[in-house]
Order: sequence, then C-alpha cells, then structure tokens
Amino acid sequence: MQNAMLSQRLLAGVIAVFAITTASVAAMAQSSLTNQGGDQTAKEIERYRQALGDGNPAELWEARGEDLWKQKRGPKNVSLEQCDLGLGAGMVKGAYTVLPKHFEDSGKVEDLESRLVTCMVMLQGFSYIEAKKNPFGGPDNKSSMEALVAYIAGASRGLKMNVSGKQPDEKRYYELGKKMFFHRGGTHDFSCSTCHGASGQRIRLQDLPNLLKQDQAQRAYTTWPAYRVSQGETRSFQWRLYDCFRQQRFPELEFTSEASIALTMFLAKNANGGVMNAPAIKR
Amino acid sequence: MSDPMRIRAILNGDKVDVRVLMAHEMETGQRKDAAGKVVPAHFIQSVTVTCKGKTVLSAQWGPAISKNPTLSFKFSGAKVGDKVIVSWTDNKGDKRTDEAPITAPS
Amino acid sequence: MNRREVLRTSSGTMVMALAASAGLLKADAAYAEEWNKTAFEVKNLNDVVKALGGTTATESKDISFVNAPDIAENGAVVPVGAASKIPKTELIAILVEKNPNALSANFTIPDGTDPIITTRVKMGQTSNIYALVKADGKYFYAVKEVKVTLGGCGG
Amino acid sequence: MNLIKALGVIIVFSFSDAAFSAPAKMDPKNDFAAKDATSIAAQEMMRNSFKTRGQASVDRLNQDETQALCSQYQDNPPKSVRAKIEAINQKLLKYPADGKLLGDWKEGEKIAQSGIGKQFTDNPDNPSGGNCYACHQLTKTELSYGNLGPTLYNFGKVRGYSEAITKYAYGKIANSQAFSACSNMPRFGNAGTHGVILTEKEIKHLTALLMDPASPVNN
Repeated sequence: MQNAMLSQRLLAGVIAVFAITTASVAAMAQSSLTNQGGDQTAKEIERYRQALGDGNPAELWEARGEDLWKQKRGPKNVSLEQCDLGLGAGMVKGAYTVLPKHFEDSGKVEDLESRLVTCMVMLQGFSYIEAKKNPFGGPDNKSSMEALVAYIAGASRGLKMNVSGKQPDEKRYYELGKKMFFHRGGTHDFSCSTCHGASGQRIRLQDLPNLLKQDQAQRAYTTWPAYRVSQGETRSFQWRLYDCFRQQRFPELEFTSEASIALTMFLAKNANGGVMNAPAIKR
Repeated sequence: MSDPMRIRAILNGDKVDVRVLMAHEMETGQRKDAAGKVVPAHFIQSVTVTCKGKTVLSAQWGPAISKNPTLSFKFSGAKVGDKVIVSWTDNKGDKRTDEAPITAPS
Repeated sequence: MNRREVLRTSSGTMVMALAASAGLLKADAAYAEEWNKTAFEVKNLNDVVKALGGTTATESKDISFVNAPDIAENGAVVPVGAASKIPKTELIAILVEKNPNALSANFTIPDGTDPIITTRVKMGQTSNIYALVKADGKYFYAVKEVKVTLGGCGG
Repeated sequence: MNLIKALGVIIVFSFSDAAFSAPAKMDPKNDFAAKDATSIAAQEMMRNSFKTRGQASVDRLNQDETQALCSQYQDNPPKSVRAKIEAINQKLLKYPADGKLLGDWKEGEKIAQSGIGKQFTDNPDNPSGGNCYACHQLTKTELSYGNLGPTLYNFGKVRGYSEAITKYAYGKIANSQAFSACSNMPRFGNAGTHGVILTEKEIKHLTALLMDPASPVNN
C-alpha cells in the first residue's frame, strides 16, 4: 500500500522532470553544465558539515538535561526519575525509540515532550501551564524542556527506532498525521509534502529529505533533536515541526498539540529501524 | 551561573589532544532584540589552559567567536591522570574554571 | 593600548584587575596579559599586526588552514583552524577581513604546545580570512576566501 | 467508533488547553475540504492545534478548491482533475491592464533573493519576497540556490525574447497552477483565498529578471 503510493509518487516526479526539461534542448545542455558547479558546491558544503561534527554544543544541553532529570523540582519537590517514558518508570535508555506511544495513565498518545509535561504535572505537581511555559530557548533564555529532550534522546544513541503504532489511538494518529502531511493551505499553497514528498530536492543548499521514503525518513528523524548553529540552540522535534509550519506560512502550531503529536507519530513510525544519532548538529 | 565546560583531554602517543566546549552567548553587541534595542556585547575575552601549574595555551577572543565556543589543540609533557584546567573570563567579569583528567584513548 | 582603557570596559573587570594589581588576588595567566582592546577594534591585517606590537606581516606558505571550508552553510559558525610550520611560532591569530572588527582570536603558543589550533568564528558575509603567525618576533600570514551562503525557506 | 473516541480525546485536549489560549476559530465555510471521516477528523484536529499569531490567522488552514484537490490527490491528481485545477486557475490569472509585462530586473533580483513575508514572525507592513533562489538557479553568481524547480539560468536567452514567452513567464509567476496543476510553486499573484504574495509591479520586476537581455539571468 505504502510502496504503491511511493512508486506512484516517484513516477510523478520523473514525469515532472521530463516536463520541465522538454522546454528546450538548449536549456538541458545549460543545466548539465551548471550542475558541475553545483557538485563542487555540494562537496564543499559536505566538508563544512564534517568540520562541524568535530564538536557538538548539544552536549551542554545533554549535561544540563541530565541534572534536571535528577533534580528535585516542582511543588512536590521530586525528581523525574520515576517518570515512565514508555519503557517503565525511570527507564531513560531507549525511551526515545518507542515514542510517540499511547499511555494508560493519561489516556493519550504522547511524544517525548508531551510525556515530559504529563510527568511534570503528575509527579512533580506543576500545572499544565507551568510545565508548557518555556518550550523553546533563545538568547539568555534557557529552556528546561529542550535540555531534558537532549538528554533523553541522547540516551537512545545507537539504538533503532521502534515505534509500535498498533494501539487503536496510535493507528488513528498515524492516519491523521499522514492527512496533515499532505494538507495544503495558507498564502503559499504549501504542505509538508511540497518540500518533503520527493527525493533529491534542496532549498537553497539545504537537502530536503523525502519523508515518504524509509531510508530518508530514518536519516531525518534519527538526527533530531539537533544543535542548530544558525540559532545557537539545541532544538527538539516539537520545535522542528513548529518552525516548519511557520515557514510554511501557517498559523502557530501549539506546543504538544494533538496535531503536533499525530504528525510526529507519522514521521517517527516511517523512520522505524533507523539508528538514533541525536542530538545531531545542523546548520 | 554559566553551565560547566565540557573538556576532553586524551593522551595520544606523547601528545595530549585537548577539546573544549564552553557555554556562552558570545553576544556581539550588534544584534537587536525583538523590540529593536541593541543587545550589549557579552563575550569571553580570555581563555587559559594549564596543566601541572604550567600554561599550555592562552588566548584572547573577540565577539566574533561563535556562540558556545569550541577550542582544540595539542600539547606534550603530561601523562594519563594529570589534570587539564581551563579558565575563561568574559567582558562583564564573569569567570568560570573547570578541569578534566587526561585519559587514555578509548 | 593602555591599561586604563581596559579597566573601563566593565566594572566587574575593573574590580578584578585592581584587586590583582594590588596583590589581593594571585594574578592568573589571563590577567598577566591584558585583553588587547586596540587589536580587537581595528579593521585590517596591518593594523592588527601593529596593535600586537609588530610592523608588517609577510605571506608564508608554511602556514596552512585546518578544517576551514571554502563555503560555509551558515556564517554564525565557521570552523577555522590554523597550523604553522615556522620555527619558534609563539602566536597564532585568526582574522576575518569583512567583519566589523577584523581580529577574532589570538592564541599564545608556549613551548611544548603544537602550533596548531582550531576554533569557530562568525562571519557576517563572504570574506577573506587570515591566519596570522608571530614567530621569532616576526609576523607572517596566510589567506583564503570563505564564501558564506544564504539558506532556508524564510530568510 | 474510533472517530467518537478520537473526538473525545480532542475535547479533553482543547479543554486542558483552554486556559492556555482561546480555542482556535476557523471560518465555518470550508466547503472544498475533503469530506471523508479521516479528513474531517484531521481538519478538526488542526483547527484545535493551531492558533492565530500576527498576520497568520487560523483561517489559513482553510482550503480553496485548488488546495483541497491537491491535498486529496497527494499532489498527483488524475488527468481530468488536473485539467479542472488548471481551468480554475486560468480564470484567476490576470495580466496587467496596461499590457506592460516588464519591470526593472534589478528590483527583480532583490525580490528573488528575499525569503521574508507572510510568516507570523514577519512584519506585515514590509513587502514579501519571492524567494525564487530557494528553488531555482537564476544567475551564475549565486551559488546558494535550490532545485525544487528547474534552472532558470539563461531563461530568455534560450527561449527567445518573444512576446509569447514573456507572457508565459509573467503568467507562471502570477499563477503557476494555471499551467501546471499542483505545482510546488506558490501562486504569487493569486494566492488562493489568502490574498496575494507579490503585487503586479513586483511580478513585472521578476519577469524582467527572466526576460531582460541585460539581466544576469541571461548573461
């Protein structure tokens, strides 16, 4: 089913390329010439990325997140160490690979961020408002959420994504997320699929993974959260979606909203089998 | 106040490979905040790395060093277990010192 | 460059520096060498050399860049390293010609430390970068261009 | 059954979020969106998950017929639907009343480089960019270009500086889907029901960037 859809899309892509290049033979000759320049650029960008890999400031977030996880906080003055992230209370290692997941205690499908909110409310006694207050850090504003996310994701490094998606609500979320992926709207007619529905595409010099193809979905999902050098911040997957929709010219995606989790379910499950390598470092 | 540095000092042959990651805004003094006000410069000005009481590297930095700076270099004359001590001071007078023992390659 | 200028940079620094000069604190190495304000304020290679106490710098093939890419995907973080094969290298500095102030960093290399360092700098735009070396009292440099590219869907 | 359960979840969710912000309101007239159960649930979910910020109001989630059809067919509609979409957009496409299609390529280059505009973080008083380089190669000198669209380098030179090609270039920028259903390219002059991205004058500048023999695109 999935494969049929993919090959259909690939075929459509091929047809589109032909339609474009039939404009004129001269244009084709021109484009192959300029592509050589493009390859050189791509090679240099690759060198830049490798040089970045040399030291990842996300480590600073991971260290802070580990402290926050163990620190007694909130009205109940307890740590998060008894939080069940999906593999049982206190199990951090590998937890990121099974999320999003349906939790009996909350009755909801939760991704890592919404699960942390639940634990902060249920274990530590924070209000929902308090727990969701500062999801994304900025200059002189440290987000506890992003630090916790960096620590927990980091504890799944080297482990394979393994989202179940079998529970009925998980299945529903997957389907809703898929619908959302193709939902065009706004001033620019963009959907997620505009940029992430075909292979070999890039915006400016940034490669755009085709999130409908397993290998690319794996590579993309397993490198979030990530330190963004353009922002000097370690960003969570919730932030990745939030900022994609901003650039898509959509209204503001609410932190840990149902739509954000449904879309994460769709993308995480498509990445099953991919080996986690986050927090990564990106431009 | 500031987060601890991450320091790695690994003995490769007779040389110690040092990598340091620091948590600092490295504000240039040119950026404007959302309200259009210039954010004052705030950056690390000096860095000193010592081992066994001897300075193995010192540096002066301007605001053009990237946020959350990294630094790597090599020195000789130390063994596994010796401590590498890194200190920085910024233009507001804030300071931080962290240390890490030299380890064997894993 | 004079001491008073440095003292004015912030009250925190002033208190510390005064305390150090009065012998109240053991002056550590960082304070033994005051931050060279002038060097960090001038706009080009020659003026930096002068601010560091030299007169002129000559280009040298014995200085190489390490890790520095030809194209940077983002100017906020550009990895730059420099290595010197010139005997008695005592200082390596990194300059970005088109930044508001040219000098980014200035490393003092004592005996026993390899004359090779890497760090990361900000670049406002495509520019030449210089690796400046002081060896046996003389100044040498190498230069290369790093292109900074635009990115993103909403930039 | 599943749907009812899911709606329950939505209600719980929007209730717990109620103190955080006012629940999103969407134009109830969203006639074109798909009507199958999953699509309705997805629209409901999105309505409850996005909120208006700045110029980006929640009604941007509403779809015009073109957007709805492209979503429904996952950007790859059958021939008949494709023809329908192109016909709708041919009707929307308007050429300048003064008959002039070319502006100043230098202004066009600035518009092609700029990616700002219409985001909730953008100032609505400032003009929007076209962000052409995000998807197209245009000149020899700009290395940072994307490839979602074809290269446009030497656009006028290889096609000839004819009236027909000029008109096609203008039309394609103003409303890409009048020529190619479910194109990834925004309809800069006819942005669905959500207003225009670029003015007639700005589209003329971009047309000049492609069609002026002196433009760096053709040199």
